[in-house]
Amino acid sequence: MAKIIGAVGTSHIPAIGGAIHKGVQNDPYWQPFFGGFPPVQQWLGQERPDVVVMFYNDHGLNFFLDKMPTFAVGAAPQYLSADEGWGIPAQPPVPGCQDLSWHLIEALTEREFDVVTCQEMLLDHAGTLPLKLLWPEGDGQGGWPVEIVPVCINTVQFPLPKPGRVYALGRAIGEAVAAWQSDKRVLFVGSGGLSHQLDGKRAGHINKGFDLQFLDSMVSNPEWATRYTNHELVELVGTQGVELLMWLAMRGALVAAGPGVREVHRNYHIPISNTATAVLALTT
Amino acid sequence: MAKIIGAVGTSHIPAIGGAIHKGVQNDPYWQPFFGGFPPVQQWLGQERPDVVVMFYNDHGLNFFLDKMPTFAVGAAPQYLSADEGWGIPAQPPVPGCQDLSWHLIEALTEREFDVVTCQEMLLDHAGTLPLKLLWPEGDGQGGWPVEIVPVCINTVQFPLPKPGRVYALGRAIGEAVAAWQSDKRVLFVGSGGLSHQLDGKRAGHINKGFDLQFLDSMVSNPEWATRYTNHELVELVGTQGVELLMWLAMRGALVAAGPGVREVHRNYHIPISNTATAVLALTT
Amino acid sequence: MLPEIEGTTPFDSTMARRGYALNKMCFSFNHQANREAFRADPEAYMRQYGLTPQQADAIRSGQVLAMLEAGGNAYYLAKFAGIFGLDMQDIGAQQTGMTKTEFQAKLVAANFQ
Amino acid sequence: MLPEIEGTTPFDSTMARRGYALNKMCFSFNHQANREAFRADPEAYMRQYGLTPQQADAIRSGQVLAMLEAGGNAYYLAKFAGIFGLDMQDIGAQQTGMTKTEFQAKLVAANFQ
Ligand SMILES: [Fe+3]
Ligand SMILES: [Fe+3]
Repeated sequence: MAKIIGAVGTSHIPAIGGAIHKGVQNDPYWQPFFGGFPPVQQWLGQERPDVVVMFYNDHGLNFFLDKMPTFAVGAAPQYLSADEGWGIPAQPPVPGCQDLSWHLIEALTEREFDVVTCQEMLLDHAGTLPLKLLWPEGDGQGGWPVEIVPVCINTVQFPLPKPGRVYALGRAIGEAVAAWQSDKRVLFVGSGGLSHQLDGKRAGHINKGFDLQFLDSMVSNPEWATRYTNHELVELVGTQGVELLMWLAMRGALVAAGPGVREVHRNYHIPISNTATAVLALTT
Repeated sequence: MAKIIGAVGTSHIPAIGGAIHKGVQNDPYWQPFFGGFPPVQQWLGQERPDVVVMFYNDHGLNFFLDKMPTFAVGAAPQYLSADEGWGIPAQPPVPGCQDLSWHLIEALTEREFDVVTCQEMLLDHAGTLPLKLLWPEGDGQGGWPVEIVPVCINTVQFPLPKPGRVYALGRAIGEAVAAWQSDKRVLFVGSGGLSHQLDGKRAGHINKGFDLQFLDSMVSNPEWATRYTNHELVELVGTQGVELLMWLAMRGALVAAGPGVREVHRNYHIPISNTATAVLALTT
Repeated sequence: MLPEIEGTTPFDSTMARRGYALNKMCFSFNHQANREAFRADPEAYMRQYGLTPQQADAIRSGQVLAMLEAGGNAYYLAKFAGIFGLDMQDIGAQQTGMTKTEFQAKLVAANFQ
Repeated sequence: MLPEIEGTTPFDSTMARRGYALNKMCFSFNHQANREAFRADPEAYMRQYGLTPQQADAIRSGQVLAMLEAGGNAYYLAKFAGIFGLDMQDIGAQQTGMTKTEFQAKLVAANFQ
C-alpha cells in the first residue's frame, strides 16, 4: 500500500515566481516569506515523497467559462506551464503520475464525485510554485524529485463547491491513496490563500484573526471552516482568500493517514503582493 | 412555480439527420422509425412546453479527452451545431434558457453534484435531432417553439457515472425545476440508445429482450436499470447502448412531477443504422 | 478486474492512455480543412499528431479493429471513417468479417431474438 | 438573496452572464500575439470579441471598477492589467482611490489587526 507522509499548505502568487526568477529571495521584502520554507524542505528531504497530489485552483490558464469544471483531475504524462498573460517565463514541465491519476479518477467516480478527466493540462503558477518552494533545486536540469497529480478546484465562478464538499473530496482522495497498491510515498499539497482580495472597493482586505484561527484548525479541528458558506468565507477572507478551499481538501486527504496530526512547521507573513501568506506542514 | 409536462426518450443517430435532410422519412426503410413520432408531436402540440431539459451525450464535438466532464450543464444564450466530421449540414441554432440553466447549476452544486458550467457549447446530433423529431417544423425559419438547457453525460470514457448517480442527477434536476419560480412549462428529453454497438468484433450487438424490459421499467419501475453496473450494461446493451443512461436521468427528473406516470406513446424498431431505436413519451 | 465481454473492449483508462494521440488526431477531423490536410499527406498529418508506430500502422491498414487495439475510441474513430465515406454498417461488416449484406441481415434478425 | 458584502461583488451567475465577451477577450491575452494585436488596434480587437458598449467603455477608461461592473472577473482581468505592466498593488490602489504607497501601508497595517 502507498504511504501518506504528510501534507503542506502554501500560498501562491505570480510575483513569487518573479522573485525566484530574479533570485531576490533574501531581499528584506521577500525573506519573511521564503524564510518559512527551509524547515519544510528539510523535513521533505528526510521523508522523500515520490508523488504529490496537488490541490490548486486555475487562474484562467487551462480553463475558461465555456467549460468550467467544479473538480478536474489531471491524468497527463506531464504538465506544461505557459505564459499566463504577463510574459513571466514558463516553469519547466512536471512529470505526472498517471497510475495514481487513474486510480483516483476511478475511486472518485465510484464514490459519486463527478470529476473532469484531463489527459492534457496546462499548470499555472498555483500548480507550479509550490514545487519550486518545496524543492528549489527542482528542474535546474536534474529533473524533479516527485511526480504529481493535479486536482483543480473551481474558485473562479460561483457557485463554488461547498466547503464540506471540498473537504469530502479530500477525504475520498486520501482514502483512495491509502488503498493504492503501490510502494510510493505520497504528499498532499494545498495551494492557495490565505486572506486576500484583488478586486473591488474592498481590494486589499486581509483578515489576520481568521487566518490564524484557520491555521490552528488545520492541526486540531480540520472541519472547522466547513461551518461557513462560500459567501461567508468571501466576506471573511476576501474574494481570492476563498482559495483556502485548497487547504481544506488537503487536510481532508490527510485524515486517511490516521489520527494524531502533528505540526512540522508553520510561517505566516503579511503582505506579499496583496496577500496574507502562509506555509504549514503537517504529518501524523 | 414551473410546470413539468412530461418526458420523452428517443434514439439519436447521425443518419437520421441525413434522412431528414433528404426528405425520405416515408421511405420503407425509414417509415417504421419516423412513424413513431406523430402521436408524440400531437401530444406536445397540446401540452406546449416552453423549455426542454435535454439529457444527451456528446460524441466528440464539444468535448475531448483533455477536458472530459462527467456532467456538463449548458448555460449559453444559444447553442450552435457544427460539422461532426461527416460534412452533414449543421442544424440551425437553438435558443438557450439561461435562467433555468443557472437555476439548475446552483441547485445541483448545493446538492453536491460537481457539474461543469458551459457558457458556450456546440450541440451535436444527439442534442439537436430530438428537437427535429419532436418539432419537425422547428426552424424552417420561424424559430423553435422551445428553449433548451442541455445536460451532457459522459458515455465516451470509462469510468462513466454510475447508473444510480445518473438517476440521482435526474431527480435533483426534476426537483429543482419543480421549485423554479417561473410560469414556464418544462419537458425532459433523454437522447440515446437503445441497444447498439459500433465497435469491436461484437459490432451489431442488439438485445431486444433487455430493451423491451427497459422500456417497461421506464413506466412503472424507473430505478430498475440502476441495479446494473455500467460494465454490465455494456455487456447487455452494447458499448453505445449504455447511452440509455440519458433515459435514466430523464426518468429520474420526471419523479418530481408526482406519482402515477402514464405512457403517452411508444415505438420500438430494429434497426436504423446499427441501432435498436425507440421513442417513449411519458406524463403524470 | 472486471470480467471480459466477448468481442468488446470498453474504452477505459488503459485504452484512454494508449490512444490519446490517435484520438486527438481523429477529433481534429471535425474540421473540413483538417480532413483535407490528412487526405493530402496522411504521413505528415500523423507525424504532426505524434501517432505511435502501432497507431500509424493501424491507420494505414484501414482496419478498425487495429485502430481500436491501438487505443482508438469509437466516437472519435467515426470521424476518421467519415473521410472515406464509410457508414456504420460498412464499419460493422469490416469488424465482423461479414459482407455488408450479411451484416444488415444480422441486424434485422435481432427482431426475432 | 445573499447578503451584500461591502465593496465586493462575487462573480456569480449574474456577473458571469454579463461579462462573457469581456472575459473571453481577457482570456485570449494569455497569448503574446493577442496582447500585441490588442495593443496595435484595441477597437478592432474589442469588436472581434463582441464587447458590449459598457464593456468597451470600461476597457477604454482603464478603470478596473468599471470593468468589474461590466462583468469582468478578477482572474481574467489580471491578464488585461498585464498588458500595461500594472501589478496587483497598482490595481488595488486604483480601486480604493489611494496612492500605491497608501495602499501598501494599508496592507502592512493588517499585521496589527
Ligand atoms: Fe490564487
Ligand atoms: Fe449516440
